Amino acid sequence: MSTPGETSGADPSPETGRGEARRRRDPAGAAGPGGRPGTWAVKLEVFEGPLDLLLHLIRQNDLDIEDIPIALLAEQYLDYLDLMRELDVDLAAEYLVMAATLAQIKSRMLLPAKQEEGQDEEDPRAELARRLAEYATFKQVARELGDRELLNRDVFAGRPDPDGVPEREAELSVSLFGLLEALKTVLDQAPVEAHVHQVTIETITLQDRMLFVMDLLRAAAGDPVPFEDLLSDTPLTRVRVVLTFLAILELARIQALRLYQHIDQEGHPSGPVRVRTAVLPEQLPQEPDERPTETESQHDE
Amino acid sequence: MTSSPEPRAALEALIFASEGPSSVATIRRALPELSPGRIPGLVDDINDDLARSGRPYEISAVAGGYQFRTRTEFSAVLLAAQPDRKLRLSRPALETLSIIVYRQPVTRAQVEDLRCVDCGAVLRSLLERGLIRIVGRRDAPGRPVLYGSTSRFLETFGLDSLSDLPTLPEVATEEAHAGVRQDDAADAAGSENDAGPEDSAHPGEHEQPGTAAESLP
Amino acid sequence: MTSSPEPRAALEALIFASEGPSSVATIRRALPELSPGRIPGLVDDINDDLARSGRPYEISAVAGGYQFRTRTEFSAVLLAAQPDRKLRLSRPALETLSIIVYRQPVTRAQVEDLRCVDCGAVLRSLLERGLIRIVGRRDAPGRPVLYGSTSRFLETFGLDSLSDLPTLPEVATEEAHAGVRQDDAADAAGSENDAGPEDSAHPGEHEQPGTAAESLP
Repeated sequence: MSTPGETSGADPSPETGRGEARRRRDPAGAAGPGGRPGTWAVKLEVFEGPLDLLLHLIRQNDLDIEDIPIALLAEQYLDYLDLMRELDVDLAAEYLVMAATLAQIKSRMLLPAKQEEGQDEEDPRAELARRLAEYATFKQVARELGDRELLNRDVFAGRPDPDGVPEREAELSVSLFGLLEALKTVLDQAPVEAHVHQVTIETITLQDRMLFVMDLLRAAAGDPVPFEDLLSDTPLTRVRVVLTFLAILELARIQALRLYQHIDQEGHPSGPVRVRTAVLPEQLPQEPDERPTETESQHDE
Repeated sequence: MTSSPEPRAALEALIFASEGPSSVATIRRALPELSPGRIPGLVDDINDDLARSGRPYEISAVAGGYQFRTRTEFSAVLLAAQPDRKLRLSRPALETLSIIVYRQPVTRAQVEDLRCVDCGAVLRSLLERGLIRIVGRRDAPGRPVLYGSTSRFLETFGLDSLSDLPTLPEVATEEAHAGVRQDDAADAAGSENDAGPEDSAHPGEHEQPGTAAESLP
Repeated sequence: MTSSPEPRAALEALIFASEGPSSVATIRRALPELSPGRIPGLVDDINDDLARSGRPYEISAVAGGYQFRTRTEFSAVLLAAQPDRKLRLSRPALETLSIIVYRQPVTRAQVEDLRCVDCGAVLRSLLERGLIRIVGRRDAPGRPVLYGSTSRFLETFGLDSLSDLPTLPEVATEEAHAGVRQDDAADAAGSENDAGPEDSAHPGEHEQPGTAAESLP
C-alpha cells in the first residue's frame, strides 16, 4: 500500500509505536474520503499536520510528487477537513493555510502560462512539491534515527555508582549568609566541649589555618572541595572551626581561593558550598597526584 | 598502591566505572602513560574478550567517548526491571529532532515551517530530555533562539559524532531561503516570491555543528 | 534457551544496568523464571567467569542486592579520572561515618549521642552508598540495629583493611574515656547501652569489627 520509505508504514517511534501504526494503517487502506467517520477520527489524530496528510493522500493514490494532479489532491484534502469539522476536531490553523495554498495553486494551474514573459516561470506546484519532498525526507530520516539502537530502549549503559556523576557547578560569589549558615551547622554539630572532660588549649593561629586550607585545596588539584570539609579538620573544636572559617574568608578576600555553589533551575544558589584555589586548573603542575584523598581521610598535625 | 595495574585492565575498569561515555581526555587524565592512539585497539581487544566470554555487554564508541552498554537482546529483560527508565520518543519528537540535528543551528520557526505544525511542546520536551539545547540566537528581527543537538543526543542514538549521521538524501536545503519560506507560509502563496532553485547553494551536508554539540547545557 | 537470552547472561545484564543494587525482588520481576534460590549460585558463576577472564570488575552483594564493582586495585585509576568523587561526602556524612568506622559495631543512638543530631538521613545515605551496613542487632531492649563499615568503605577510602585506619590522637583519647562515655551514653539515650559492643556483636559476615576498635587505644 505504501511505497518503500514512506509514511504510513512502520512507525519508528517507540512510544506511539505499533499501536498507532496499526490504527493508522487500517482506515487508510479501507476507507476513502467521506468513508466511515468513526474510523477517520482515530486516523486524523495521528497526522502530523497538513504535509503529513498530503503525503498520505499522495501515497494512497499512488501519485507522483513531482506531478501532482492538484485538483484531485485538493479535493481529497478538503474532504478530510470537512470530515474533521463534522467530527468537531479542532482544526489547527496550518490545515486551513494549506487548504488556501492548494486552492491558489489550483487556480494558477488554470491560467494559461505566460511563456513569452519569463522562461523561468515556475510550475505553480513546484514549491509544494519541494516542501513535500523535504518533509518526506525528514520523515525518512526520523524513521532511520528511530531504528537505531537507542539508549534506554534497546541498550542500557551500566550504572556503576550513582554518586560518581560530577555535578555541574557555576562559579558564584557565595553570600556571607550562606557561609554563616554552613558554619552554624558545623558548630551545632561539634561535640559540646564539656563532653571531653578536659580542657585543651589549642595553640593555633589564623596563619596556621590559612596554610592548612591552602594545603587542602592544593591537594585537591583544582577540584572543588566542600566548604564543610575544610571546617571538619580534627580535633573538631569551636576555636578551630571558627579560625578555619576566618581563614577561608581571609583567603577569599585576598582572592587566593574561590567559592562556588550549585545553581538550580530557578537560578538560586543551592547545595553545598565548594571551595577551590583561584589558580586555574590548567596552571597547576600536571602531576597525577595521589594526594586528594587526604582531604577525606585525615589531617594529622 | 602495589604494582600499578595493566593498562588494558585499567582502561576497562575506567570505562566500566563511568556512567557517561569516557572521553579520551578523561582516560588520559587517569592513565597518562597510555598513549591515546592505543585506546581504540585496546577497546577492540576488550570487546573481543567480552564477546568470547559471553558477557552481555560491550564497549561502544559514543558521543566522543567509550561506554559500556548491554547487548540488544537483553532489552526486554532490562525494561521489565526498570520500566521508568524507558526512552519514549514520539514520532513528532523524532521528526523534530531529525530536523534540528541536520539543520542546526535552527530556529523554531524554521522547524515549524518545515513540519508545518506547531512544535512548541515537542521542543520543550526535547530540551527537557537534554537531546537538544539552545545554542545561541539568530541575528534577525526578534533575535529568535537557535537550537542544536547535544552530546546526550549522540549518546542516546549511539553516535560517536555528528559526522556519523547518515548523509541526508539529496533534497533542496533550506537554510538559504528560510526567511522567505516563512513568508510563504504566512500568506499561503508559495510560488512567485520564492527564491527558486538556488537552494542548492548549501551542498547537502550539515556543516559540522560538532562544536555546538560538545557540551551539555 | 536459544531465542530468549540465557538466564545467567540476563542476570548479569540486569545487575550491570540497574541503578543501585539489584534486589532479589527486582530480579524476580524481570526474570520470573529464575527461582531466587538460584541467584547466589549464578552470581558466583559469573564472578568466577569474570575473574578467569581477567575482568577488572565483579559482582558484590551489597545492602539490598547485587551490584557491579570495579576491583579495588583500580580505585586509584578511577579516582584519578574523577577526583571529584572522593570529595563529595558531606561533612555530616563524613563525621557519622568516622564514628561508625572507629566505634563499630555501633547503634544509631550511640552515634547520635556523639554527634548531638538526628542521624537518620545520614545513616540512610551512607547505607545507600554502601559505605556502612547493618552487621547485626544489639542484645538490648528494642534490639537496636548495629552498624559497621563495608569493604566499599575501604575501597572508597583507599584502605586495605580497617587496621590501616589512621590513629587519630583524639580518637585514642576518647577511647580511653570509653567507660565514662558509655555511662554518659546510657544517661542520654536510655538503658540500651549496658552491654559492651563486643558482647552483642554478630561477627558473622562482617570484616573483623573488633580488630580496628581494639587496635586503637
